[in-house]
Amino acid sequence: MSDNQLQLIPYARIHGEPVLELPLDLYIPPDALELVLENFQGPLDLLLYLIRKHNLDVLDIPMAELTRQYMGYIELMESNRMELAAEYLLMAAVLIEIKSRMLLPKVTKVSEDGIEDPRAELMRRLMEYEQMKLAAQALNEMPQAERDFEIVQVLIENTVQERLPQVSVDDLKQAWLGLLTRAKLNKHHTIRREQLSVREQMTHVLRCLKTGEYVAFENLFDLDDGLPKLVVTFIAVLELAKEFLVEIQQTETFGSIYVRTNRAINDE
Amino acid sequence: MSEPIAPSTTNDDLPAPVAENEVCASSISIDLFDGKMDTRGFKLVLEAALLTSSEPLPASELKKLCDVSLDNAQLEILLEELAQDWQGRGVELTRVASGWRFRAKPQMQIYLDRLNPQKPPRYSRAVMETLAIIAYHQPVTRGDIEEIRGVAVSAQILKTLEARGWIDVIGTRDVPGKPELFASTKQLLDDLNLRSLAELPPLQEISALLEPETATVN
Amino acid sequence: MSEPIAPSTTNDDLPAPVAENEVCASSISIDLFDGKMDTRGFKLVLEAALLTSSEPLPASELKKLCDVSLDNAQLEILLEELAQDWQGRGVELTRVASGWRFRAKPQMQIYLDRLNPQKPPRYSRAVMETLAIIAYHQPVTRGDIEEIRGVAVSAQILKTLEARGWIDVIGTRDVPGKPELFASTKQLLDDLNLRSLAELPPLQEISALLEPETATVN
Repeated sequence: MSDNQLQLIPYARIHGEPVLELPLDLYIPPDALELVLENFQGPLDLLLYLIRKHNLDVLDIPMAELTRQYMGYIELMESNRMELAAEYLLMAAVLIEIKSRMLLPKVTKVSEDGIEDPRAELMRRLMEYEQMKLAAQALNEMPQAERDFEIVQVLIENTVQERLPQVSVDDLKQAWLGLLTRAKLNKHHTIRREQLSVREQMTHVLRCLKTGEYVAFENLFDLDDGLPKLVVTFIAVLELAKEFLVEIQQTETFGSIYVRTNRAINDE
Repeated sequence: MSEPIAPSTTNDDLPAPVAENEVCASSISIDLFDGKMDTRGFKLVLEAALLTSSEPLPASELKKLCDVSLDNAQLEILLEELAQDWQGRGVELTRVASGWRFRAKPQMQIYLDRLNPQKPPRYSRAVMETLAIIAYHQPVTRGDIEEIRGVAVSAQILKTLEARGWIDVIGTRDVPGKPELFASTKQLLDDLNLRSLAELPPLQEISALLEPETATVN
Repeated sequence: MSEPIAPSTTNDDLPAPVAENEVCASSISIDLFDGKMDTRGFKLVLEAALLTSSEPLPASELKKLCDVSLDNAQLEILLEELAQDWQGRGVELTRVASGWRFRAKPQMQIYLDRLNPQKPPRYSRAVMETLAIIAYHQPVTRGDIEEIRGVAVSAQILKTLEARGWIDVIGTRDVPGKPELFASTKQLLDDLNLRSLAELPPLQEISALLEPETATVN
C-alpha cells in the first residue's frame, strides 16, 4: 500500500482484502468519501452493492475491521450529516449483532418457520429494498408526460363567444336600492330626484358638441321633437352653462348663437 | 369487436376513404429527404408539433423539425397541404400573426361548452352601482360617483363599462384637474330594451321599495 | 427518389403510414342520431373535444357531447374507432386512468425536443425510490418508506412528489402520532400513460442474497 492509499478507509474487506477502489461507475476521487456515500441511498444500498458486486458474504466481514470502517465513516460524516451517520451506525450495529449471535453456540431454537437464522431479517430487508430500487429504475425508464412525450392541446378560442354579464332594468333598480340604503344609513349625502329628461338632454347636447367646434345654437334642437322636448333641451343648455360645461357666444345682437364645450376653450 | 383491429383489415361498412381527411403524401416533390424522412413523414412531425404546441409556431421554428433544410416556400406548401388535410374536421390549422396553430372551429364551441359549462358571469355590486349612478345622474365625474358611493371607484370599473359600450366620456368638467364627464350610451338603452332614459324605473318608485323596511328605523 | 413518395414507404423512425388516417363513418349503426348529428359528425365532435382538452376526458364527460344518450359500450366502440383512425400518425388517442386523451407518440419526442430544448428535470434516485415504494406498497407512512429505504426520507422528497401531483395524503394511520398515509394518484398513472396500477412494471423476483445451507458458523 502506498502512503496515499493508507489515508483511505477501505469500503469493505472481501476475504481479508480491503476494497479500496470503487468500480468505475462509482469512482470518486479519494478525498471525497462523503460524496461516495451520498451516491448510495443509505447503508442498505451500500451493503447491497457490496454483496451484489463483490459477492461479499456478510459473515465474512471481519468484525473488528467492519467496526473500524464504520467508525471512520461516522467520524467523517459527523460534522455535517448526523442523520446519515446514525443510519450507518445502526447498520454496523446490526451487522455486529448478527455476527455475534452466529458465533454463539447453536441453541437450535426452532420457531414455526424452522431454524431461525440471525441474518434472515437483514436479508429480508435487503431484498425488499433491492426490489424497490429496481422498481424505481423501471418506473424511471417509463415514458413520462412532458419529459418523454407531449400532451396534445389545441386552442379553443373562447373569445369567439365571450359571455358578457346580462343586466336588466331590475338589476339597475337593485343597485340604486343598495345605494339608497347606504345613503339613508349615513345621511351625509342626499340623493335628489333628478329631472331625468333634462339630464338626458344635457348628455345629448354634450355629445353634439363633442368635436369641440362651435355648433349653431339652433342645430342643438330638432324641431320634430315636439315642444316639451324642445323646452327640455333649452333647459339642458342653460343647465350646462350654469355648470360651466358649455360656453355660449353671441358676437352681435340678434346674431347667430354658437355653443361649444368648455373643454375646447381650455384646450386652446 | 374488442380486439384491436389491424390497420390492414378492410371494413365493408366503411365508406370509400375521403381523400381530404388524411395526411397525404405531398404533391410537391422534395427529394431533399434522402431516406431519413419522407415528405409524408415530415408532415406527420409538423402535425404532431403543431398539435402539442401551446403557442403558434413560426416558420423559423417549424423548419427545425426537418432533417434537411427547407426554404419558406416549400414549408408553406406543406403547411397549406396540412391545412387542406384537416378540412372538414372540428379542428383547423390556421395562420396567425406569430405563426401557425391548430384551433377548434367556432362551430365546435357549442359542444365544447358542454364540457366546461360556465355560469353566466355577473357584474360586481360596484360595477352595477357605478352604472346606476351614471345612468340616473349623468353627466358625472368619477369624483361624483365616489361621493355618492362613499368609496373610491377603480379605473377598472369604468373601463369595464366603457368596454361594454354602456358609458362613454362626453366632456370634461371645468374644474381643476378637468375630470372627465361620463354619460350612458344608446347601447345601454338598446341592451336594456329601453327607448329612452325616461323609461328607467323612477327613483321615487325605488325609494318606495325601501320605505317599509326603514320606516321603523327612523 | 425524386417522385413524391407514396405512403407505402416505410421508415423506421416513423410509424408506418396506413390508409385509415381519416375520421370514418362508424361501423356500428347508431340510429339514435335522428338527423341532428350522424355518427361521423359525432366522431368529429369527440375528436375536437379530445384534441382541445388539457385533461383526459372520462366517458361520463364525453357522453355530454352527444345529442342523444349513448351507453358506455357504444361510446367505447366509437373511441376505439377514433383511435384506429389515428393510427400511423405522430399523435395517438390513448386511454389512461382518468379517461381518454391525445398524446404525441414518444417517437416524436426527438423532433419535438428541437422546439423545446429545456426538459423537465429527471428526479433523483431518492425521489424515484420513494415514489416506487408509495406506488407499490400504498398506502404507506413516511416511517414505512424509511424502514424500506433504511434512511430518513426528507420532507422535501415528499413535497416534490406532492407538487407534481403524483402522490397525496389519503388519511392517517391509527397509531400514536397519527402518521399520514401516502398513496399514488390518478395523475401519476396519466403521466405514465397507464390505465391502472396493475399496468405498472411488475416487481422483479429478487434472487436470494445467500444460500440457507451456507449459513454455517465459522
